[in-house]
Formats: sequence, C-alpha cells, structure tokens
Amino acid sequence: MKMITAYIQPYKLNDVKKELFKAQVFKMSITNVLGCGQQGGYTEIYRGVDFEVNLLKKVRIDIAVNENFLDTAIEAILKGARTGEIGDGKIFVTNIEECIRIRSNDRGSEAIG
Amino acid sequence: MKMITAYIQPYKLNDVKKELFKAQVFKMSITNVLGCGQQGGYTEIYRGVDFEVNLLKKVRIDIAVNENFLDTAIEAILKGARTGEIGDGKIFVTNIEECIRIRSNDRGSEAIG
Amino acid sequence: MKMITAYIQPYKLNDVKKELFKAQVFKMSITNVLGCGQQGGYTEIYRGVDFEVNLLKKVRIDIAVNENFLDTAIEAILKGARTGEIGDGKIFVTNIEECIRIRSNDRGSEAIG
Amino acid sequence: MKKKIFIGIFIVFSCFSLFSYENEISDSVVEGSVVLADKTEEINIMWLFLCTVLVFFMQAGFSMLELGLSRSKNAGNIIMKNLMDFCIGSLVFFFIGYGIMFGTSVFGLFGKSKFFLMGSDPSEMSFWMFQVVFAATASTIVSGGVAERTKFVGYLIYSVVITGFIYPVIGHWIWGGGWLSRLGFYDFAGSGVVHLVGGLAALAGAVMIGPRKGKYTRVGDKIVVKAILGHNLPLASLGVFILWFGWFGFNCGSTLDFASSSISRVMLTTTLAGAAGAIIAMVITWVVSKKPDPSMSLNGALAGLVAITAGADVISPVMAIVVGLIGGALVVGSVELIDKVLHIDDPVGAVSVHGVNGLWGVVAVGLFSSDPDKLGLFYGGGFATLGIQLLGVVVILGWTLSTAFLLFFILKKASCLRVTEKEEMLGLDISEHGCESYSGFQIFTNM
Amino acid sequence: MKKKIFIGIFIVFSCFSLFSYENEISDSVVEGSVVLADKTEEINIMWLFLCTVLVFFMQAGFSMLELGLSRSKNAGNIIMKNLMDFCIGSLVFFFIGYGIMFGTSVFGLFGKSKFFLMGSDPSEMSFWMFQVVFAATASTIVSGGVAERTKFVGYLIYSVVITGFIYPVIGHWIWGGGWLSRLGFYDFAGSGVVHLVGGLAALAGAVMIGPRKGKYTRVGDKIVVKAILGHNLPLASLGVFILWFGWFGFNCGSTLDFASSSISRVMLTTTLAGAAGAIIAMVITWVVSKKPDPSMSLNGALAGLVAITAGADVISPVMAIVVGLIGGALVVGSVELIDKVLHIDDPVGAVSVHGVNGLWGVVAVGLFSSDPDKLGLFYGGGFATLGIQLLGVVVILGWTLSTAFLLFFILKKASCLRVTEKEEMLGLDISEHGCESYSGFQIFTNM
Amino acid sequence: MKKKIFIGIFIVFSCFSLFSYENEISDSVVEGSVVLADKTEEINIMWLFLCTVLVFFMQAGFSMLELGLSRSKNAGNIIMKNLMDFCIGSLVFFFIGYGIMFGTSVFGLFGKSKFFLMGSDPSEMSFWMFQVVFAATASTIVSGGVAERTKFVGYLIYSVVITGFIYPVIGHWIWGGGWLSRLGFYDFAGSGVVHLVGGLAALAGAVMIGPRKGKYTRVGDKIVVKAILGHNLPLASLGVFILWFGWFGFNCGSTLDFASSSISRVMLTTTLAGAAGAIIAMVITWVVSKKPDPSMSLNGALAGLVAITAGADVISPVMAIVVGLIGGALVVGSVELIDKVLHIDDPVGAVSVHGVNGLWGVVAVGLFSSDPDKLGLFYGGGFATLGIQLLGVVVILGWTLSTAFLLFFILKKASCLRVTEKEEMLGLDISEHGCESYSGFQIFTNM
Ligand SMILES: Nc1ncnc2c1ncn2[C@@H]1O[C@H](COP(=O)(O)OP(=O)(O)O)[C@@H](O)[C@H]1O
Ligand SMILES: Nc1ncnc2c1ncn2[C@@H]1O[C@H](COP(=O)(O)OP(=O)(O)O)[C@@H](O)[C@H]1O
Ligand SMILES: Nc1ncnc2c1ncn2[C@@H]1O[C@H](COP(=O)(O)OP(=O)(O)O)[C@@H](O)[C@H]1O
Repeated sequence: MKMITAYIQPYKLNDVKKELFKAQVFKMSITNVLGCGQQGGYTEIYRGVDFEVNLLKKVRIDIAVNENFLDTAIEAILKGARTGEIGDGKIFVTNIEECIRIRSNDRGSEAIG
Repeated sequence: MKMITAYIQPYKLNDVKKELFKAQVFKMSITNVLGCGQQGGYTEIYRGVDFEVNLLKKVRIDIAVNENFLDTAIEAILKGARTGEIGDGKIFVTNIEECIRIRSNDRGSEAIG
Repeated sequence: MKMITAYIQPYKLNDVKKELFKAQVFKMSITNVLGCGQQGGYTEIYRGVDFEVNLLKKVRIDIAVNENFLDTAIEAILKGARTGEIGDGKIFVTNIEECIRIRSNDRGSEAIG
Repeated sequence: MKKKIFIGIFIVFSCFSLFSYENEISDSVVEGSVVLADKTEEINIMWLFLCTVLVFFMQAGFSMLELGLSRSKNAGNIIMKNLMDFCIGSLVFFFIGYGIMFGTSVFGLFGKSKFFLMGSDPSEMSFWMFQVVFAATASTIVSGGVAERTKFVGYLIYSVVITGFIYPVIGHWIWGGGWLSRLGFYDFAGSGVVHLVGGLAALAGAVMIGPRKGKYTRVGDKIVVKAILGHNLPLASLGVFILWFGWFGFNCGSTLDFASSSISRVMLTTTLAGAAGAIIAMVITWVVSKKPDPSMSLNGALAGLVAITAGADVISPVMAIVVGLIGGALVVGSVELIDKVLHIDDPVGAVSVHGVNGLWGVVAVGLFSSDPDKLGLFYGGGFATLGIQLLGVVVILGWTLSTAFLLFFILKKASCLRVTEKEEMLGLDISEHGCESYSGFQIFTNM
Repeated sequence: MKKKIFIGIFIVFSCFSLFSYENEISDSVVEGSVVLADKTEEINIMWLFLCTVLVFFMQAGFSMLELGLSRSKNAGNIIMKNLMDFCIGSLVFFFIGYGIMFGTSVFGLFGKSKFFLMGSDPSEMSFWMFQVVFAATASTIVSGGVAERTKFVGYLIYSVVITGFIYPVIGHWIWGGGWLSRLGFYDFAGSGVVHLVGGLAALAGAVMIGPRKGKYTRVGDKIVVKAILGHNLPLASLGVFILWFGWFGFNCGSTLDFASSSISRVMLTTTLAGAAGAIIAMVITWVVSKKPDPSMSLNGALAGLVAITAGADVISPVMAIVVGLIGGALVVGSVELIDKVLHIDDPVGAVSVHGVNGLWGVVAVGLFSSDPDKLGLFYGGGFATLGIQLLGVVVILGWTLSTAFLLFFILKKASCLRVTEKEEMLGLDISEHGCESYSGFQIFTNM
Repeated sequence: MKKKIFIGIFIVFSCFSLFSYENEISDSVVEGSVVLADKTEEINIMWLFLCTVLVFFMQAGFSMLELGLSRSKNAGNIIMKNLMDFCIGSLVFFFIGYGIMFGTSVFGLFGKSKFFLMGSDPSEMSFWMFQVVFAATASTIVSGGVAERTKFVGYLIYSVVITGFIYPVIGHWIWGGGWLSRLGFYDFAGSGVVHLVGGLAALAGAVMIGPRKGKYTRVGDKIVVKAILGHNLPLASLGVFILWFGWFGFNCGSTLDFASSSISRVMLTTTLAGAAGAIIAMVITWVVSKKPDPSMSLNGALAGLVAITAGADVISPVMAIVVGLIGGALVVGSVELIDKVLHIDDPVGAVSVHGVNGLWGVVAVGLFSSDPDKLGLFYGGGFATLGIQLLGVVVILGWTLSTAFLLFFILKKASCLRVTEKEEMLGLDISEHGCESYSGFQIFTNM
C-alpha cells in the first residue's frame, strides 16, 4: 500500500478530483497548506510597506492506494493538476505498512478503498 | 519507530484523546482536513441551487510511537473513534527512520515520547 | 529521498525558514497543526469555567530532500527552532519512494528541489 | 336723542365688536396653541421614531452577541432565530399582542381591542412601533439561553407565544393600565416587563431543553463542567456596543414624551450604570481568575444597563453607579452559580444578564428611588415602594415561569424542542438550515 | 356738548386703540407664528439629518451584505467598491448629479442649475444630503450584482456615470419635477427611482460581465449550475439588520417633513412588509428545499422592504403585509429563475431584491393605494393609477437598461470591465488591491 | 344724566375691560412664547441626545477599526481596551473630568466646580452626555497606536489620566471658557481638542512602548521594516462606516443647538471632506504602489473627516473638498514617514489620522475660514486667524506631548507599560485575558 501525497494549486482541486473519480479513486484527504517552492511568491504593499508573500496557498491531497492503483492515481493527479506553469506542485509517494478501517477493523489492502 | 496517521470524525477527537491518554500515549499532532470517502457527502441547497458537499470535515491525528506502543495506540484510537457508522475513518501506519527532539537533540526512540 | 517533517513553535517559523534558506533549502510545505506534547497546555477561565487548552498551536513543516541534503536541512531546522524550552518540537524523517514534479513530469531526485 | 341712541348703539356695537374680537383673538390664540400642540405631537412622533429605530437596532446587537458567544457551526441558525423572532413577532404583535397589551382593559387583566391596530391615529401607530421593538427584545433574549440545540420550528412557535401572549399579558398588567400598575408598581423602561420576562423565559427554556452535549459530563459521581468557547469575540463586542447604543433609545424613549424633563437624567444614569457594571465584572474576574475576562466584562456592561432600566428616571446618577456595580457583580456570580452549581446551560448568560438583573433592577427602584411619589427604602420611603416592587417581582416570576415552562413542556412533548444528538454535533447550520456560515474557513470543531 | 364730543372722541379713540391694538395683537400673533415657522424649518433639518444619517449607514449594510454573500478572497475589493461608490458618488452628485436632478427643469427632462450647490440655503443643503445618500444607494446596489469579477477601475467609472447621469436624469423625471411626475407617477421613497434603477443597472452589469468562473459549466449539452457559497453569513445578517435600520430613515424621511402625518404609518408598513417578506421567503425555501435558508430569508426581508418603498404612505398596514408577502415570494422565484434558467450570475441577488421588487413596489401602488388622489385597482381606482405606474415602469426600464447596457458595453470594449481569469481565481484582493482581508486565517479556496 | 353717567361708566368699563383684556391677551401670548421657549430647550435636548448616541456609537467604530487592522491573537485585548476606556472614562469624567473642563474657571486654566454633576439641570446633563462621548473618543484614539503590546493595566491607568486630566485641561482652555478660547482660538468640533490630543497621546505612547516585536529588524546597519497585516479588513471597513455615521453627530452636534443654521452646512462639508480624503488616499496608493490599498483608503476617509472637524461650519463646501484632499494626502505620507523613516510603530495609523490631520484641521481654519469673524488667510483674513490657530497648535502640542510622555514614562518605570516578549508572541488574548477570540478557527500566526 502506498500513500500518495500531492501538493497542488488550490484552484486545480476540482479538476484533480474529477480526474481521480474518473480513475475510480474516490477516497482522499485534503489539507490546506502554505507552500514555498520555485514559484517564489510575490511582493505586495500594505500601508506603504512591502510585505513578501513567500508562502503560497496550496492544497495537499493524501491518497492511500494499493500498489495496483498507484500509477492510475498518479496519472489522474498529473492530468488534473498540470498547467505547465511554475507552481503546479509535486507528488510524493511513501510506503504504508498498515491500514485499518476504524468502523470495521478491516486491515490491509481491503481497508484502503 | 512508526507514525500512526488516523483520520477520524471531528467530534470523536475528545474520546480518542481520552483513550490515548489512558493508554499512556500523550503526544500527538492534530490537523483538520477535509475527507472524501465512503461517506459520500451530502447535498445542500444554497439560494435555490444544489451544492454538493463531498468534502467532509475530518480530523487527522499523527502519532509517532515506538514499535512496542504501536498496537496499544491503535487499539486506543479504534476504541475512541469507532461508532460503527460509515465515516468513522482510517488509520495508516508508516515507518519513521529518524526522530529528533529539537530542544535536546535527543535522537531515535527516546526522542519519541 | 527523505521527507523531513518538523513540528515547531509557530513563532519560530521565520527563523527556521531563514536557516533553511541559508542552507540552500528553498522548498517546503507548511501546515498549521495543534500539538499535544510535553508542554502540557494551560488552563484558562472562560466565563468562570476552567477550560484546558491541551492542544497548542504548532506549525508543521514538510521538506522533501535528497539524502545528501538531509543532515544540512535537519541542522538548519534545529538551529532555527531551538530555544531549549519545552515545546520546541520534534523532527521526524521518513522515506520517500517516488517524487514527481507535476509541471514537467520529472521524477526522482531531480524533481525534489 | 338720535345722537344718544347713536352713541349707545356705537358703544354697544363697539362692545360687541370687542367681544367678538375677543373671541377672534382667543380663537387665534387657541389656534396658535393648536398649531403648537400639533407640532408637539409631530415632534413627539419624531422622538419615538428616533428611539424606535435605536431599539430596533438592538436586534442586531442581540444577534451579534449570541453569534459571538456560541460556536461557528450554529451561526446560521442563530441568524435565523434572531431575524425571525422579530419578523414573526412583529406580525403577531400587530395581529393580537398589542391589543392584549394596550386594548381596553378587561378587569385589568388583558386588553380586548386594537387588534390589527384598527382605527389608530399616527400617534398610536408610532406608539405601536415603539412597543413592537420592545416586544421583540423580550422575545429575542430567550434565543441566547437556548442557543445551539433548539429545533428551529420549536423556537418559532415559542416566539409566537411570547409576543402574542406571555409578554402582552404581563405587559398589560404593568404598562397597559392593568392591575399591577394600578397598585403602583413601577417599571420605567422594562427591567421587569422586558428583561425579567425574557430572562425567565430563557431560564425555562434552558432547563427544559437541557444542556448542550458535552457541557456537563459525569465523571465518577462528580459533574465536570466544561467551557464551550464562543467563536467570535469581536462580533460579540460589536453586539454589546450596538445594544448599548440602542439602549439609549430603550430607556430615554420610555419617557414617551420628548418634552419630558427626565431624558437627560435617563441618559446619564444609563451610561453610568452600564459603565459601572462592566468595570466591576472585569475587576471580579481579574481578582478571581487572575485575568480580566472580556466576555464577562461585556456581560457586565449589559447587566448594568438592565439593572438601571426600571429606575433610570428615579434613581440619582450616583446611585445609578451603585445599581450598576451590584448588577455587574450579580452577573458574574449568577453565571457561575447557574453554570457550576445549578448546571443549567445558558450559552450567552441570558438568565444572568436579563433575568437576575431584571429582577435586581425592579427591586432597586424600591431601594434607591428618590422620586417623591415612590421613595425608595434608602430615601426614607420605608417599605411602601419596595413592597409593591417585590410584589411585582413575584407576579412576574409566577406568570412568566408558569407560562414559559408550560410552553416549553408542550414543545418538548411534541418533539419540537431539541434537535437530535447527531444534528447537534453536526451543527444546526447544516442540519437545520443546510448552510455553512463561514464557507471556506478552516474551523476546528471537536465538540 | 363738550361732554358728548368728549364721549365721542373717547369712543372713537377707544375704537382706534382697539383697532391698533388688534393690529398689535395680530402682529404679535403673527410674530408668534413666525417664531414657530422658524423652528419648523430647523426641526425639519433635524428630521432630515436623522433620516440622512440612517440612510448613510445603509452603505455599511450593503457592504456587509455583499461581503457576507461572496467569497473571502474578494472581500477587500468589495470594501473598496462600497467605500468608493459613496465617496466618488457624493462628489459627482455635488458637482453635477444634484443639478441635473433638482435644478431648474429643461422641458421636464433634466435640471440645469444648482451645480456645486451654488446659492443653497440650509434647507437645500440638508435636502442635498438626504438626496446624496439616496443616489449612493442606487449606485451601490450594482456592486453586489457584479461582485467578484469586475475590474476596480471599471466599477469606479460606472459609479461616476450612474450618480452623475443615469440616476439623476430618471430622478429628475420622477422626483425633480420632470415629466413623469407631472403625469402623476407616484414613487414615494424610491422603489422605482432608487431600487429598480439600481437593480436594472445590476442586471445590465451582470449580463455584460458574464458569470463568475465555475458558476455555470457545460456538461454535455446541459449547463450545470454551481452554488458559490458566501463566506460570512454573520456579516451578511448584520448587513441586513443595518439596512433595515437605515430603511426607516429611507422611507420615513421621504416625507421630507417631520410634521407629515404619514411618518408613523410609513414606519408601520415598512416593518410589516419587511417582516412578511422574510417569513414567506423562509417558508418557501423550507417547503421547496426542506430547510429554511438563511441567506434567502435575509433577501426576503429586503425584498419586502423594497416592495413597500414606493407606496409606504398610501398602502394600508394589512395590505403592506400582502405586498411584502408577494415581494418575498418574488425574490425566491426570481433568484432561481435568474440563476437556473437565465444563467445570469448575480452573487447577492441584487437584481431580484432591488430590480424585481422595485418593479413590484411601483406596480403595487397601482393596485393597493388607498390614497383618494390615486386609488389603486383594488380600491376602486380602476386602471388610472395602475396605468401611470406601469408607464413609469416602462420608462424606468427603457432608460436604465439602455443607458446601463451602453455604459457596460463601452467599458467592456475598453477592457475595463472584467479581470483576467487568473486574477479572478487568485481573488481580487490580491490581484487588484494587493491585500489580504483575513490575514492569518486558514481559508480553503478551491474555486 | 343717568344715561350719560351710565354711558360714561360703560365706556370706562369697556376701556378697562379692554385694558384688562389686553393684559390677558399679552399674558396668554407671553404664556404662548413661554411654552415655545420651553419646547426649544426640550427639542435641543433631543438634538443632543441624537448626536450623543451617534458619537457614542463611534466607540464601536474605533473598536472594529483597531480590531481589523491588528492581529487576531490580540483581538480580545482590543475589545477590552475599547470597552473599558469608555466605561472607566465616563466614570472619571463624571467624577472629575467634566468639572475640570467646564467648571467655574480658575484664571482660565481649569474648572473647579460641577464635579459629580452637582446641581445640574437637564440641559447640563445632556451637555455632559455629549461631552463624555467626546472625551471617550479622545481617549480611545490612543488604543490603536499602542495596540498589540501594551499591558492592559497600563492602558487602564492611561485612560484614567487622559479623561480625568490631560483632556479636560486642554478642553477647558479651548471649549470650557479658558484662556485659549479667550484669545479667539477656534476649534469647532475638535480637530484639535479631541483628535490632535488623542493623536499626540498615541504618538507618545507608541514611542515610549516601542515597536511590536518583528516590526523593525536590523539587518547589517539597515533597518528592515516589515508589514504586520491586519487580520480582518471587513471589520475595519465596518468600523470606518460606523465612525463616519457617528461623525455626523460629532460635527453637527457641535453646534450644540438644533436651531443653528450651520447644521446642514456641517453635514455637507463633513461628507465632502471625508469623500475627498478617501479618494485621494486611494489615488496616491494606486499611483505609488500600483494598486489601490483598502486599508489606506479607509484611513484616508477618516483623515478627511478629522481635517474638516475644526472648521466644518466656517469652511465652504468646495474648500472642504480641498481640506479633505490634503488630509488624505497627509495620511498616506505621514504613515510612510512615521513607519519607514521614524520607525515608530503605529498599527492603525492613529498618529497620522488623528494627530497629523487634527493639526491640519486646526490650521485649515486659519487658511480657509470664510467666517467674517475669523477670516482665513486665503479669504483675506491675513495672519490674524492663522496666527492664533498656530498658537493653539503649539499649545496643544506642548501640553499633550509633555503630559503624555510623562505619563507613559512613569508607566514604563512602573513596569506597567509593556507585556513581556513571550506574552506578546503568544498574543495578549491568552496572556492578558485568558481568552481566545476566534475559538475553532484555524489561524496561522507566525509573527
Ligand atoms: N521539496 C519539497 N518539499 C516539500 N514540499 C514541496 C517541495 N517541493 C515542492 N513542494 C510543494 O509544492 C509546491 C509547488 O512547488 P513549486 O516548486 O512551486 O512547483 P513547480 O516545481 O511545479 O514549479 C510548493 O509550494 C510546496 O508546497
Ligand atoms: N484511501 C484513503 N486515502 C486517504 N484518506 C482516506 C482514505 N480512505 C479514507 N480516508 C479518510 O478517512 C475518512 C473516512 O473514510 P470513510 O471511507 O468515509 O470511512 P469508512 O470507511 O469508515 O466508511 C475520509 O473522509 C478520508 O478523510
Ligand atoms: N510522538 C509524537 N507524535 C506526534 N507529534 C509529536 C510527538 N511528539 C511531539 N509531537 C509534536 O511536537 C510538539 C512539541 O512536542 P513537545 O513534547 O512539547 O516538545 P519538547 O519535547 O521539545 O518538549 C507537540 O506539540 C506535537 O505537535
């Protein structure tokens, strides 16, 4: 089982979700984060004083999948999130050792979906 | 060392915390997330127009534990969070390679607790 | 590739960022979390009734780095976040199996930075 | 002789002309004073207009205060309750409430005319406007006491009954020429009629509905009281400022007459009592819990305002400070008592602010009144004024508690009173209104 | 004889004295009434002052309402629009608008004097103040309809044109002694002049600017309508309370005369219509979507208020309830129609609240007026009043839609109308104003 | 003869009756005008009531503005400061402040009677009410300048001293019949007495307390200025609307007489100056930083309002626009100067808005007054009016800065002035008041 963690542009969330649903991935958890990356941020002026916004709003999506779904899910995210511009984000994959459905105490790959 | 990441119903947080404390697990980090799962969401009507809420409020708990605490902690979470209804959530376990206490630079399993 | 996850005091974020920048680490994602740790919280009184605040505001920083950057990044975080007082936080390191830059579909360690 | 007759006629004529002229003059003078009287009436309508809009605005104040002191997941419900108790209340008061309160009295018990404001002149209409915002105030007080767990439909029914029956009847007794007023009971601007009635109804509601889930938990054989924090202190404070702003209309307008010499005095006593209440509440929380508590200080200000309301025109400025100080102390003490000892869950402190201090305000008249017609105990009036004020308190307690408990009891039996546990946890916004009040904001709701 | 002469002289003298005295008396009476008249003017200025500040405060109400019903990322832009349409509007109205509206009429078409308030006396100045807050109201209504996507500079230009030209011209026709008023068209406090004009301009703006990104998406050959939730219902509700509070000034002040016998009646009808509008909107959403919708109920209250505005002084209290009920129903229906059928994106419902109900208010005069001079259809007036009211509607529609569409068309051509897609997604706060409205708050913005 | 006698008697009688009647008439006329005079006083109390409540409501405006422009973690503290400076201030002003300001003058330096409002009639009480809300305004201005780092107890002490001593003394000099007013210094509604005093006290406070942690950081030998964003722009904008709303009472009420012919003019100049100030602030930020800045535009509106306050009744409408424009420009410039050059940390711009523009307002009278008694420089008055106005400025500067610096110096020595660094980082809500202002909201606080 793998955990896919993707950082994407907030306004791309709907597209990503749509693509994931198409790919039969229905479960995920979403967090809003502030990202610091190549995009670099921007400078605004508040009451005459510059302030640097180098933490940009991003959305983090966590999706736990079984191995066989990994590539489909990643493809879906890429499709939904890519604009080709700096700031599109990153996808990280880590290993999950155990997964438990709280409701039923199901464990392992059957608990994931 | 393992990281337990649990997604639970927000209103179960207090119960889960209580169970964890009983099980001598006192350290954790909590994030609020939006979850998309079997629960499916609901449809509401805003100014005459349907809007689908398919991102439900969930709470994410991250607990780093030493292996010997793993099962106790998971049991505690299950006990505190289970209602038996859809939406109860999931627990994921991943491996932690290193743990450092910032204050003292302690490393490894002694830094966890 | 490793994921560094650090929980720090919110007001130390600027210092940590400064140290990371010095160490040539420019990419990170930041989440605000509530932490429960040794610090223990405090009790306040609201309308005559005690309320225990045992979830303290913390900031979580996620930094994906290549192995060769791991120690530098950790050092930077330690330097920026340490005050020596309880509540300084923890750093966890986990393994990343894959990293993908959404914009360009770059994979692996070149995608990280 | 002709001349004499002529002279005689002339004189008679001149006298007549004098006479008729006298009439003319006095007519025109009367006319002049009629014009004057006319303007007086118009100016008075303007005065009532001014005070009415101020009191109307208190609806916003109550709304913001209740919003601020409760949780975000119920904000939309609170908005609806506060909007609807005014809207429904004003129609009900138009249809029947006003008639019961101010119609021709039947044995001093209730009024029986003026329903639908039949045959009202402008003065009466402006009087109705001033009264309807008072009725709405009494009604909306309850909203805070039963917040975060009441079924919306139950609240609507409640608000029909209070503005159509409970409030107008007691109002008739005291302000509508009914029996209590005939005995000499004095409640200038409504510490009793409005606030005590509202506060008691809130008490009945809070008791019948029971506490919010998680407020009191039994651990062993001890009940642990948990604080449930309000989600928006800035809005709560705005609410208090709005209420205070409106209170000037509430109290000063109760002279009903722009030419009353009491208006300035009422402004003064109102200000001083409110200020004193806030200060003492701050001081007490500072001493007791080591930190001056904002939400309690806000309540303290309101407590002082409620307390002075009954006697704002008969209590001296210095004594108004005393009344406010006691009011502020009472609110701190009674919030703790009601919460920690009685375990009645009153999210915004409606019972303490309006009930306890409404009562205190009525009694304060009996103690501090310096009005020669109704001297208070401390001004040499003995127990005469105080006695009748205490009687009034008993009557208000009896009437309001019995009717309000009955009402909430029936609502409970009819399953219209409380939402399910699940709905409560989810928040009334979603479960009762299908809305989100702070869409997009990340809000942590673990209770 | 001497005596007789003496007597004669005496009599004549006494008659003279009587006469001269009569003059004296009547003089002093005249003097008395002169003093009175003087005060009347001053009191009237005070009356207008009171109503003006109330209407001014409606700017805050509109601002809070629009803020609450749109997304957090555009809050700063909404603040700027609402602040600036008043600021710019008041200067423009001072320079030219007022002159066009109330200057000496040129063929009943527009005024041509009083620019810069040249040669105004205090009464005129207070009248200007009362008028400028009305002009600002008309102007600010549009803000809500074009919210969340309009270029700031385009909005500023729009607000110059409406307060300097569109509004004053139609205002002249109806309130400034122009041709429509001469035909007998009646719009007491501005359902037509202010609200319908504002609502139509909002319609023109919303159509020309197009919907917010993501509001309507084509799926297959069906257009899917998405709800875009407002971010702060508490502020929206505060806005409605503020608006209602101000509305008392808006409607009652439109008597322009504190001594008018209509004031009380106007307060009453205003209250009842607003209440009825809110209730019916709640009931309809409750029936249709199973849950009573707060934001629609708030709109319902405003709808009732807009609807009664044209006839607040000529419609009976009971009929005011009917007018409000219809208004509340209209707002629910037309919001759905405009959104789901016409696919016009009006974030706060400005077209429905002000446009549709402004129109309804003007027509309602023709149906329900019980004023003997302009009896409505249901009061035996036949089609006389109704006809002229309908004519007025047509004229307002024609004038406002043509000028507003032209204006927004030109703005569009000049690329001053809409921000880029990227700016819209980022939010106007950052892209147009370089600010954050809720710094620090974690806000989830995925649209 | 009998007849003649009879006639004679008759005539005499008729004359007598005429005479006595004359007396009767003139009596009743006198009576009539007595009634009239009476009403005038009552109406005036009503006028002061109206303006007083408007000015009172400015407390809410200041509170919301300060809240909005500072960080969420200090919101509860700001609420407490704004509530308490009114509450404590009004008691202190009742006890001693008013007496010092308006009591019998001792050498034109301070008053020595009327403490506790001893022996006041209704008119005096209403005048006190109007004055206390002014005093509270002066006091609350400082709150914004010292926000987010001041110890609560220190702030309370400060507010006792300003309302009990600093403000009343200078107020006596200018408004209480003291020496400055005798020299002809003119400050209509308080640009000097209220705003300049408040602004200077804020300056003293901000300097003595020092900047918020993180505001200015030394990097090498350069000081880097960091913007600390306000957390709630919508509340800040609401605050400005409330302030403007109240300002009508502030300025127009300063006529102290409903029958004053200036009221309309004052409304007009107030509106135009505020509007002009907002516009120019917007334009300047637009030009300089490419984007029109909301918070600065809000400040601009206030700047215009402050600037016109001293001369609202003697400056023509067109010149009011000029005064407002300069005021708006001054606020933008001085905010930058104070922050970037002087490195004085004034979170809400209190020094710029109230101090700089208060000064400008006082000077503007010397330049633009068209009042024949005190013609301004540009109206042919030479340096006479200007000179005395400048003298007044110097006096206010001298008095306020010296007393305020001394006060804050003592507070600092007594360790009552500033919270610890840790408390500041944690936020004053938790450290000073043990409360959370936005419980549940996820707020990102990294400063
Ligand atoms: N090494 C990293 N560690 C943690 N988060 C990262 C890392 N790299 C990127 N991110 C997240 O991804 C977001 C987008 O990164 P960015 O470099 O701007 O994208 P792109 O590579 O497409 O230009 C960042 O704002 C951050 O939240
Ligand atoms: N595969 C997954 N990946 C990420 N998060 C998940 C996954 N499955 C469940 N979750 C999280 O757990 C929550 C509960 O899941 P759900 O399927 O509704 O619970 P249950 O399985 O008990 O019905 C979801 O809202 C989501 O936040
Ligand atoms: N075992 C753990 N699992 C998850 N989060 C932890 C764990 N230990 C600490 N944390 C996080 O780190 C924060 C600081 O921990 P704490 O024990 O107070 O620090 P310190 O060890 O320096 O005293 C906590 O508030 C929590 O967010």
